[in-house]
Amino acid sequence: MSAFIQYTLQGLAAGGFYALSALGLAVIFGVLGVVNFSHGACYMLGAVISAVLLSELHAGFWVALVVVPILMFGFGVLMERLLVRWLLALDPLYNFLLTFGLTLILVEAVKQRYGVSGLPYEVPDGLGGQVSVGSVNLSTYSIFACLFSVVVCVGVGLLLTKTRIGMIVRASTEAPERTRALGINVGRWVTPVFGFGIALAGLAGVLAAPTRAITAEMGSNFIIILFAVVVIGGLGSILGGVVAGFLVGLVEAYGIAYQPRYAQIVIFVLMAVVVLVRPSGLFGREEVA
Amino acid sequence: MSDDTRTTEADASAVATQSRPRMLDVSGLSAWYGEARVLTDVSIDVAPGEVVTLVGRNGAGKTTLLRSVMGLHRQTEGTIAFDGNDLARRSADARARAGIGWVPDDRGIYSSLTVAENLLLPPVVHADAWSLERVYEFFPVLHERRDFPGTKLSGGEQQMLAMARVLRMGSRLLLLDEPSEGLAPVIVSRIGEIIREIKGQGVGVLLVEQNVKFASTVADRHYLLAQGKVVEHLANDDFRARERELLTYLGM
Amino acid sequence: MSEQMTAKVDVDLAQPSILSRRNPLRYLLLLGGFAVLVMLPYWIYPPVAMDILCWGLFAISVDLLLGFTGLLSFGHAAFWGGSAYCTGLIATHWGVPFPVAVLGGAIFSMLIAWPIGYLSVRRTGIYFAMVTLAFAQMLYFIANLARDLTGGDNGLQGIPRNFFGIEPVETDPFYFYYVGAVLIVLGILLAWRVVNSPFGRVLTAVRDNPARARGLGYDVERYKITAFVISAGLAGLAGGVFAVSHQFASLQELMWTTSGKAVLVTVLGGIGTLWGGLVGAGIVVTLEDYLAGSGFEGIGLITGTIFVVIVLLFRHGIWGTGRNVLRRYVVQRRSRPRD
Amino acid sequence: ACGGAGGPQSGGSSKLTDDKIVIGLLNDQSGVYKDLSGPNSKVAIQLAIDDYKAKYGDKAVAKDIEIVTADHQNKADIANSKAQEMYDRQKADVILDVPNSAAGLAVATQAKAKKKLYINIGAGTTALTGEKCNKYTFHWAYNTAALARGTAGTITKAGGTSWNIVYPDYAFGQDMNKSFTKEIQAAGGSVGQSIASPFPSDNFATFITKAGEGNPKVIGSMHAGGDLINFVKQFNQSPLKGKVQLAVGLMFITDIHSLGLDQFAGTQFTDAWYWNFDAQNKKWADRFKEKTNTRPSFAHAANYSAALNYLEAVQAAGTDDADAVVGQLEGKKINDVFLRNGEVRKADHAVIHDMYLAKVKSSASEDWDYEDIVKTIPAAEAYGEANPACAMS
Amino acid sequence: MTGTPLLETRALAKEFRGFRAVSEVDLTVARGTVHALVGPNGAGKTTLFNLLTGFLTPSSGTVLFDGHDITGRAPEQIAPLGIARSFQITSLFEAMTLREHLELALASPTGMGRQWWRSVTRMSRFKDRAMDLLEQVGLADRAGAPASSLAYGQKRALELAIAMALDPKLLLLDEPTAGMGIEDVDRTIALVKQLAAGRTVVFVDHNMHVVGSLADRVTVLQSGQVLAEGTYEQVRADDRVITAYLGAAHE
Ligand SMILES: Nc1ncnc2c1ncn2[C@@H]1O[C@H](COP(=O)(O)OP(=O)(O)OP(=O)(O)O)[C@@H](O)[C@H]1O
Ligand SMILES: Nc1ncnc2c1ncn2[C@@H]1O[C@H](COP(=O)(O)OP(=O)(O)OP(=O)(O)O)[C@@H](O)[C@H]1O
Ligand SMILES: [Mg+2]
Ligand SMILES: [Mg+2]
Repeated sequence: MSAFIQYTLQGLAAGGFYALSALGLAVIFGVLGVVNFSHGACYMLGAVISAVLLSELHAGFWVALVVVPILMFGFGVLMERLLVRWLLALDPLYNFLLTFGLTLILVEAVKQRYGVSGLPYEVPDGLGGQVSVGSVNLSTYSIFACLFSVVVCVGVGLLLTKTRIGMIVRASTEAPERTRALGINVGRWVTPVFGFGIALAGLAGVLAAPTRAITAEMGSNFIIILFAVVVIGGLGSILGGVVAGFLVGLVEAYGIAYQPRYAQIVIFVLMAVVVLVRPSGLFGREEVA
Repeated sequence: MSDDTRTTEADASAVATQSRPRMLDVSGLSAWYGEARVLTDVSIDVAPGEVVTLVGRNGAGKTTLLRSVMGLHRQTEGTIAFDGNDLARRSADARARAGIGWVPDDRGIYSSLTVAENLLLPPVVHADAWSLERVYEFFPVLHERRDFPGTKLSGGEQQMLAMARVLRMGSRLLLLDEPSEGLAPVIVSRIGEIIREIKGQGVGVLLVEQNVKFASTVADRHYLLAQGKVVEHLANDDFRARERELLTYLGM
Repeated sequence: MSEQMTAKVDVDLAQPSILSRRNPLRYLLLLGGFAVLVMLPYWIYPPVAMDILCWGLFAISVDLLLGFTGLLSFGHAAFWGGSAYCTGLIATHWGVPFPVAVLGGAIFSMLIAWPIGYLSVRRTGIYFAMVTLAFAQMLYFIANLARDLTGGDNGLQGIPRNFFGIEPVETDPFYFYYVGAVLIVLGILLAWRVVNSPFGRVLTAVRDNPARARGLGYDVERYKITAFVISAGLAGLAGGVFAVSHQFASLQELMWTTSGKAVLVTVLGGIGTLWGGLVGAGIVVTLEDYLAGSGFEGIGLITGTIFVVIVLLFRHGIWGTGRNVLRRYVVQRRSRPRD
Repeated sequence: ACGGAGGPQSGGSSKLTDDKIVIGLLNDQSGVYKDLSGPNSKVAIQLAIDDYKAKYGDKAVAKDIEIVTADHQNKADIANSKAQEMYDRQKADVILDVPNSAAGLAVATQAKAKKKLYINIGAGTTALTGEKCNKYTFHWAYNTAALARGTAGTITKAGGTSWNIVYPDYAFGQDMNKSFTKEIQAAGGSVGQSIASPFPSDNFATFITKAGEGNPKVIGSMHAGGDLINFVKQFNQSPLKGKVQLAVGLMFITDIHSLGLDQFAGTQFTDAWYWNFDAQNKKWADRFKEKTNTRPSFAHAANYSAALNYLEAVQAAGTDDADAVVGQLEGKKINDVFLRNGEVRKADHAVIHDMYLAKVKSSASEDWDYEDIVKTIPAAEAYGEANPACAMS
Repeated sequence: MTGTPLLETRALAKEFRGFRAVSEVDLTVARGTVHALVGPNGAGKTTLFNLLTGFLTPSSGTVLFDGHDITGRAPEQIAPLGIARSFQITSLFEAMTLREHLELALASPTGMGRQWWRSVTRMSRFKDRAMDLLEQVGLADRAGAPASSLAYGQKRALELAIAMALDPKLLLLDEPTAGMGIEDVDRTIALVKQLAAGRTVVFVDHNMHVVGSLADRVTVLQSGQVLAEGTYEQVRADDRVITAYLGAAHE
């Protein structure tokens, strides 16, 4: 029984991290209708920048937690201004392909600059070690990462549903010209929201840095799992993404515990079932004509 | 330019607008789509508390004129002034905040926003704006359906929503592009009531209508547009009197 | 009506073919194409020439869905790689002539495409891309686990290239090319036939306005599934020939990057152009081959940049852009007064 | 200091095809193995050519020696067509390196078909000297079985008798798991559980928990590259850290370099060669550093050794004819900077040599000074008997 | 046979997330008649069309066509039975030419659309019939033009031609005259009259002039329920209809 609790907690801890990682993807899709394939690459950039901050400037985890999202925000703004914006009016497929190309470039660029074998990083002071209750153990850092993720997810969720911002941005992407005619300065909103989504990817990268291998390829497979998460949750639904993140974390943990070989396939089976039973995802809106 | 002279004569004789303060003043406006000229030297004006219609066949350029006033169509020459200020350098959103409200011909409801969000989206620009309660009272169906995606409404309900949206902004000049299209007769007459009411509050309305009968029940003056030119300018009484003749003339 | 969102891809099929049946230029082009096909292994290293044809057909199969049905499959590696393995297994265990094995592989691809298509076509647009991507990834994991059959990450090595005991074809890539090319050309002709058939016409209708097509009595989902299965069969054909050409099948063939490359080739050639796939493949494959030997280390930089530039600036791809230029020229010539 | 026995024959009239020797270096120059071997292997091979020329001068059979390189990007299909192209078009007489099992095996098939030499260095699979072995293929540096004998055998004998193993679920990991289990049992230990993890994977927390069940003395991670780093980082954050010994199946010095000493300190693993092992190694490493500004990995040294011994064999045979060169190499005993007590085993073409059990230092006196060699594992012990699956053809 | 109504719904209902758009509608459409469906906005007219043609699945109730139960079938199953519809918002294949539109419609019942191994030129066997139909709606000279180049009124005419091509027993038209000027409205009325010969037509329109000139029978819907039914004159005089729909001002 205690083993089961242990697995459950580990699944939840991983799930919180999945939720945060998928959050930026959901935000950008939800408000701009863009599936950002480069989300994994931006996550990687977040981790790599943290590592570089540490080795070059001796700026640790807590600094990175603040600085990296800001830098990534700037990167997102550039990306939107220079590239993404020209395709917003077209079918979302074009931005999907564009960001796919961008992913190749980013991964390669990091490889060129920082090599292929990965960069060192450490658990921040005070978050090392474990928290144990009875025979159940969790590393302090994973608890921190999970709680932090949940707080960010809730905050972002509130921001986008309870404030005007989410509404404005959704309207702006659906019909920019018409929205302007309703007295809203469209240009002022789309870019920062895109930047915000990218900043969230960077934030997930910072959280990953202490526990995961920081390599140029670290986002390449991760993005596929995140796709599964958002499809299960319902693309564009923040709540859906968060719930699906935890669900995937749990399914994975139980998978590892009882059928390790199939742990990853199980995620995709779950996705297939969801697509079959609820094509628009657990919390997805119906696709609108 | 015989057309021009005729317009000027019409202006002078038909209605005495000169004395009244102008809210919207369009003068010498021409507009193009690429090489094609769709408006030629159009001059119209609207005073506060006045309803003015634009009448003309499909493709006469009515929608283009409204879009130019809104700042959405930029390929133009001539001047457009609102409250005496030239709008040329203002963006569409600045014009909207200055008090120009627009109900587009395709209704312009957002599918990614709920009915309530569609209503709440634009900023309130004037103290006279309708409150949400008032909007819901007037259009109970919108209240009933407030959490549905905007485009799940029936065609006519979407038209009401578009209308309600500008009322909630409190714009002082309304540009209405065929607001009666697809509406049940009973709703059409309620729209008429609304127009008369806000007119009383000093709001100016520039109305584009296919439904000539409806137009003549609410309007003070009419501009007749043909092939991008203003060919007639009439007070409502004249318009009613000459309705048959005008319809044949316009091919309506 | 969740049906209504299908990819509004930038294609311009509406314009009638510029080169009518009577136009001599049309036959000149066909002849030129045939000449290139025959001469290719003289100009380029034969195995690379074979790769171009395989990738060309692969891209055509992707275009059949993307350009003509409005579905972006980001998981076509499943069919290319699935067939590569199946072809390899058939050839290894039964020793049949390789065209038979390739056919078997293509059929296998169609068999797995059916359930995948059945589930995927419920979604459209970007959702479809992500769902197909995930299914392909699933197949990747399965192939990795079924190590006894597939050799896991060591790949299926040493696939025999039996061809009725005709020695040159079995050992020399130069002669093998011509036999492989026949298979690929058959695949291309099939794709061309499908696109220019009543079925293809319905696909275009489904792409443009699924709800309307249903209203006319066409079973939209069934058409999509059928197109998906045919496309998978073509991808399988290409993957099978590829496996025999290289004499092995590896997990690389099933990876999502392979799906991505197929889409890159398609977009580069031009979505909805069919033939564009061959041009795109010619460029990507030779470029990769050149870069591999050039000592340049940033291959991703180049492919990524091509992707970005094409998507931003030349959305009709090389074939599409060329065709538009030609069309403008032809139209101009026609409209010139003749005196 | 080369143990080549063949007497120098007169160089005079060339018996070489196209009057020159072409060495093909086919490896990963842009992906995960770039640092391990990659472009710097060309430098190592050039050193071998220089040494050969210096040794034989005018008497050298091969006067004109050229290196051609290609990047297989870890894709087997590219490796395959590049190998064909090297043999056919660029007239390569031998292909070296080829990390990545699938790519390595694909090139072996080509070597057999073209009847040209192929010396693999970077791939670990035993299939190269097992079911896929052939007359023209040699496996120079290490294989999974040798790693297992080294690490599992030594640690078990030193008291680490109960193990739990986590291995990545693909061919390499499965091989490693099998070899380790066999060696642990042979050394008198036991394996409680073997847990397969999906590949690739970056969340190992639950795997580590599971691996800690049953209180083993040692947890063996059979992962490589990014997976290994993920595993070690997360192991270090788990309660098992310090209570259970961590042993890794395959680790390269480049992994330690990238992750930093403190994450790995104390970890034991088997290495094929270490640059700071003795003066001879150090001297060669200095030469290498002069050209590249970095320290060599075992793969660099192995490339040097393979190239040099190939040239020696050509010299001895007086021709670059593949069969003649194979004849020279087979059974040859070699001692050089890379191979200690080395032998090109005739039966399966495994090049066996002493291996080393290394322990990661806790602090380094200079960059790349990361390993303490705990024990030298004699060649025969490390490689055991010839692979019976190999039917040399 | 002529005795049975062509279309009959029994207690047909559709609920969207707890909101009843159509509830307990019993509608009977006699063979060979032109039947108008009117009612306030949101009364459920378009929804009812969607239920009849399979674009929506009813929450409860049955739809009988020609005496057969077709409840819950998909659009592509219903269309071949002889029910065609036009859409409230024009719905065409923008990139296809007019002739291709009609060929596609004509080919639908023949199953030719499934032939992927044949040349598309086989579809030109429908050319004569297609040109015939275009002639009837006055679009013959635009046969080779893409649908996107048509003016609004012409698009509506093309919709009608497509409906004729399907040669339906029952034709459903959703607001065929919306957004048209008076001249085009009259032309459309004439067209529908021509179409109605030998067919059954159900249409929705807010223009009373159109309803008056076309309909043999009128059903008034309100809040998803039938409010009144009868001839145009009867319905127009009905007090409930006047308050709910026409408005007091209307004569
Ligand atoms: N985007 C465009 N590109 C090219 N021409 C256009 C465009 N939009 C409108 N036009 C043309 O400009 C002219 C005026 O169009 P406009 O929409 O202003 O007419 P309208 O009077 O509003 O007609 P309707 O009654 O049909 O709404 C028409 O001839 C139309 O074909
Ligand atoms: N898919 C849907 N989801 C939710 N509500 C819907 C949906 N479709 C229609 N409705 C609601 O059902 C009611 C009936 O809509 P319907 O479109 O049938 O009206 P209508 O009679 O055609 O009106 P109009 O004359 O304005 O076109 C409306 O209130 C609408 O909001
Ligand atoms: Mg208009
Ligand atoms: Mg309706």
